[in-house]
Amino acid sequence: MAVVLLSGCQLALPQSTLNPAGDVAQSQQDLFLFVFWIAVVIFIGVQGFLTIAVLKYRSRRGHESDVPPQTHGNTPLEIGWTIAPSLIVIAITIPTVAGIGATYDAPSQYADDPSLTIEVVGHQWWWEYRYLDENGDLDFITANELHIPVDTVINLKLSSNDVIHSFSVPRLAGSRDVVPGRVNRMWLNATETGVYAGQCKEFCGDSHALMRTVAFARESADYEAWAENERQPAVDRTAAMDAGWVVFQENACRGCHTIEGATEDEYELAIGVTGPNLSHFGSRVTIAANTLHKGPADMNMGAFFEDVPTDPDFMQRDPAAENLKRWLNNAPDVKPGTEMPDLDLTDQQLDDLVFFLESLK
Amino acid sequence: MAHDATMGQAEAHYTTTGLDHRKILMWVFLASDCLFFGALISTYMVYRSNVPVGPGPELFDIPYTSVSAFVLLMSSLTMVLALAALQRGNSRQARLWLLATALQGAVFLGGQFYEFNLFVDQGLTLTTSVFGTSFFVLTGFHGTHVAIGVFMLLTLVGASYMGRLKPKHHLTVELVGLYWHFVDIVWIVIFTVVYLIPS
Amino acid sequence: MATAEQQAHTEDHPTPRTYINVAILLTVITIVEVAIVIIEVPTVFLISSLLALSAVKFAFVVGWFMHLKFDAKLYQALFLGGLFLAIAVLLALVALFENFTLP
Amino acid sequence: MAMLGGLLERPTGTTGIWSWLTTIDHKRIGTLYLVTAFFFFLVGGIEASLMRLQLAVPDSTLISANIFSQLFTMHALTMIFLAIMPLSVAFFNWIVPLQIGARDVAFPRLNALSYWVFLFGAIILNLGWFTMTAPAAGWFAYANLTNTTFSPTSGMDFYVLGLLVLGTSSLLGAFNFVVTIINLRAPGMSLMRMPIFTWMAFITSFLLALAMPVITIGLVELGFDRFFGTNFFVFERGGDVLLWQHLFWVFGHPEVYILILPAMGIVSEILPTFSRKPLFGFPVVVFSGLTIAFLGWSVWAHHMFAAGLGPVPDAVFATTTMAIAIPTGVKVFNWLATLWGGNIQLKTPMYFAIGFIALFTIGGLSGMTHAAAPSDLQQTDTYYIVAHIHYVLFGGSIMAILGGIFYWFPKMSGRMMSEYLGKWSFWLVFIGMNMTFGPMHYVGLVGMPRRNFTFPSGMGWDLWNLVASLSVLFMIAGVGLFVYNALRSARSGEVAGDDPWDARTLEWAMSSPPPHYNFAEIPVVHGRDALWEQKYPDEEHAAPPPVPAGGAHEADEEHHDIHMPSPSYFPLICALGIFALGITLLLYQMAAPLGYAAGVIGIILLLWGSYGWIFEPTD
Repeated sequence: MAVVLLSGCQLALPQSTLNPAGDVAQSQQDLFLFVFWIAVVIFIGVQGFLTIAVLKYRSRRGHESDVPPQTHGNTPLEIGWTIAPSLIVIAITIPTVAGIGATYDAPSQYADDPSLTIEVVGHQWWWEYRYLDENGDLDFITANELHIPVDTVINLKLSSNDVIHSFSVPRLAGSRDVVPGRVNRMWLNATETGVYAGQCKEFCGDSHALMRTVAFARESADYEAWAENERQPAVDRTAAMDAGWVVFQENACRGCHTIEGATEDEYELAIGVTGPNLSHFGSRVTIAANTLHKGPADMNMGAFFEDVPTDPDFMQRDPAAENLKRWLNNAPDVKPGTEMPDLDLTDQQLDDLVFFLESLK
Repeated sequence: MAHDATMGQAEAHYTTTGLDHRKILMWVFLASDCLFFGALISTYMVYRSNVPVGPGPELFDIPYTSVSAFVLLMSSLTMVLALAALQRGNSRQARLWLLATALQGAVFLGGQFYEFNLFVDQGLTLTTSVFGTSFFVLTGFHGTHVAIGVFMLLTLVGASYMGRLKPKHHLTVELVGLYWHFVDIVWIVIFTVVYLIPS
Repeated sequence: MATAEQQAHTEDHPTPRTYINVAILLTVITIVEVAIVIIEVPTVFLISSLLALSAVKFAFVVGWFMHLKFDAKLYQALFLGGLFLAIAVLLALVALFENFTLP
Repeated sequence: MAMLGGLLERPTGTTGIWSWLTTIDHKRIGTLYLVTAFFFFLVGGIEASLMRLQLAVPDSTLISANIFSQLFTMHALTMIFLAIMPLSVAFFNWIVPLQIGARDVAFPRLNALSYWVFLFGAIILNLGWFTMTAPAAGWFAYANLTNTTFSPTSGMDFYVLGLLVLGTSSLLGAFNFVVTIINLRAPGMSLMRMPIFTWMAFITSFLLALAMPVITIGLVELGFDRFFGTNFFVFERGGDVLLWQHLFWVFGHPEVYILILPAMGIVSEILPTFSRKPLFGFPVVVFSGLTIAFLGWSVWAHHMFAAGLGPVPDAVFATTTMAIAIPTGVKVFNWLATLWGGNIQLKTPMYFAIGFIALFTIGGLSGMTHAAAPSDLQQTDTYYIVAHIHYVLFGGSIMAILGGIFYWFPKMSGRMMSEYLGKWSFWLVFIGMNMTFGPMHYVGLVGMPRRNFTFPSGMGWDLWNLVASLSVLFMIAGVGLFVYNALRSARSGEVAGDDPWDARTLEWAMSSPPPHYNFAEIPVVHGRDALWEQKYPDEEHAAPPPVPAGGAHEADEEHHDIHMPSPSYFPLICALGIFALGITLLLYQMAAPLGYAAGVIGIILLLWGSYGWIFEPTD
């Protein structure tokens, strides 16, 4: 019974800044806690002194109009309580300044670690991830789900397609703004495998709250397998997928989304770049920048984040695809202001489209 | 006619510093105006070399602008002479110097209008590039200051013709003068930063 | 009010002769400024001398035409405070933007 | 021109609506500010309550995303520009001339103009609610979300024009108070004998005079981009969206001190009065205020640590930000030392002042944690920051303002507010405030970003959001009780007398409410706590002033003929002109002829108002 209660109370904190799973987040937490404990000591001191002063010197009955000694000040005291906070401030400033450089680039002790560079492009309201190879050339493109190998320095180059966003996955690293017209940079690494939630932190329009992301930190071999699949074109179209492909074409999905051709000429019509690249949509576990997940519709986001890491394939889905259908049928209802239109599909069309999209592994 | 008290300091109220309220107000306003122009000039400085499309600073005709800058500079001289004349008690001479100042201000504005037209003809408009945007807004904001100054000067000239600008009103002329000189020194900065210093 | 104000005006107050001398000086400086731009002296020298010359012009107009040099110290404090703050903000902004370089 | 001025007879009435529309008495203008700003404080509170209603439970669909964006944008704008700033200005108006022994401010008509322009600016800013297109890009309005592509409704136009008009009002008020405090102090009141609240008003006015221009230019540039298609913040044509952030925060950080310094001034008046002891370390407190104001100009980019300015700017701004903790800490220590050894009267204003110290300290300490730039990257734009600013602005500014209203209410109305109700409202507000904003520290640290219209369930945020939302009820009850107390006491409260708190400064030397000319005889000041030293001459500085300070009431009969300037129509006419000009571009966008009409009417009113003003006799 107690165990059940305890585990029930065990909160999932997939986006906590105080639960680091990477070196950047760890150093940020260390600095925070250093300042925090100093603040706690000052807090106790000030509030304690305040309480004692009020209790000790509060007016007694019958003595309301007594005039206490009219003390105007005390120079040694003033000097003392100017110097004391100055020393504290210096103590905090030193680690602060020392740590700033490491929020932009990996410090030299990571020089021997493997590294990977990913361009992060902010869109209203989703994330595009463009993986670069060793030569700095584009390797492959994916969206909203960031996959990284553990113990690897991940250099992120941040740019925006429209307004200012801010990229953050708190358990890995604090945020950096994504500024149109500029290329910002940050780095992070994951020291343990896992699934971490993140979201845009700079207000970027109506659906700012729904511009989320997920980071999957995996062992190098697992990551490589995933990356190799991403490099491949989308799966060949099979006869079973044809009905969904027709729905996809007829509803102009192809104008905004890319599906990279499996064989020559196939999917050539789907080359839009306004929306996320869908070449491997079937292997993703979230929908619309993690506005919804592919788990059962009644599963809340916290539970989803707890379940996903325990499933080796991340493939525990809702066979009825309720969430995906909700999104496909009327996207603006799920995500206010999105450019994805209200498609208003029939049930049959929805089934076909879901089958088609989920086949794109 | 009876009630023209505020045109000058008719009655001497007690003040802490012995200075007139209105003159302190004017200097506080000018300090504040420094920040207005500071922010605008900062914008221009940040953007001056951003000319992704359209013409850039090569349009500037230094000799031409030097002449109009010189006119504005000299208007400061006539302004201070107007004040000196009024303080000496010579209202008529003061009026002439005020008129001369207003005219020079008008010449400057005319020159700016002509220059703007020329630039627009050559393809630099408010919207061409951020260079055009920050140039026109900065110089236009200054031009607006000049226009308000000319307006105030003409009001003084008018009041003088109506016999309502007397030597005891010298503080009013001094205040308008402070504003006018400020507009002049801002142009000294703009002339140097925008026109003379190459980007 | 009357006393302090009038003292400022009567004591070392410049005369119209002084104003004309200042104006001549301003004219000469302006001519020099334009001249060094037209004859294209080296850039570093050009920029530093232009800034210095315009600062001199600025100082003369403020100091003499606006009487700030001869007036109550309060006015100097008020105006120079605003002026220096504006200059500081300008320099800081320019420095922040000029030095922004990311690969 | 004299004819234009003569079109309106100079108003003379002292009662009725016209007397309020034309008043130039600093006390009546103070009342107008107080009532208007408190109304907007309630409006801002309603906006906040609606947001808490939406965020009480996860995945709520009560309020749409767009309306929610309007709510948080307008909540901040309302609380900052229409509540806290004008509430401070209300105290400047009411108290500063009384504290320095002046008959009025230096420019009474300009003072009236400030109020009317403020009112019209507030109206422009709120026009969007009539079409549900209020500004919706945050009060900071980061470019380029604010351009016509991403904000196609008129919302941002209301923002630009409303803030420009409000800025005009703030500038005029600031100029007025700078001159008033420099030039209208009673004989003998040197700067170091000036009451601390007046000192903070002085510093705040300088900050306003110097900071408002920067945001004004930013707004002009944004307005040009929106109305005339310029490129200031259009990155495709060479603009830089970060320039807006810099201009905004160069203003925005001094603005934070504009919001808190008057509150510190109020608390620094209440603490000595109710400790029956002078403010400890007066010169140090003044100097700390000056240092805070000065350093406040060098810290703006700490709002932009995540913007990627580079390691060197980040380090510089982190260091200067840390430095501000020193004078702030010194102030807190001096307040504590003021209490120490006093004879502490636990009246309601004192509750609010002590509450201020406790809560502001929390806000200051959490501020220190995000001055540490690297860890701020985690906290920025989370609820941790929401908690921080509410501890500073609600726990700080609002607590001090509520205490200040309670403290000076007897002076303003002649009647006491109920102590019993006052203590109830303090505890309700205090508990509600801590239960609402306290949990936000935790919610932010476990990763909940701010400005989200909804949040998913199960992220560890559900419980404390519900607690925060429910606790708003305490604050509503507390503020409601406060309003009831004020309204009831104004009619039937206990008659206060001149000096109900046995206070220290000159405003308590005259009758309550004061006569329209304030002081029958301008007092001569011989020390810092002018009234106290007159009442208790044997304590220290035993030099009773030869001229009785104030003492207006017993001289009422002889002095009721003291001549004060008559009311004037022209401030209102000028303000109407500014209002018409303010909405010109809005109307132009609806229909060009309407725009032209408004422009012409505005210019005519402004010219009429200003020429009439110039040629109107001052007395």
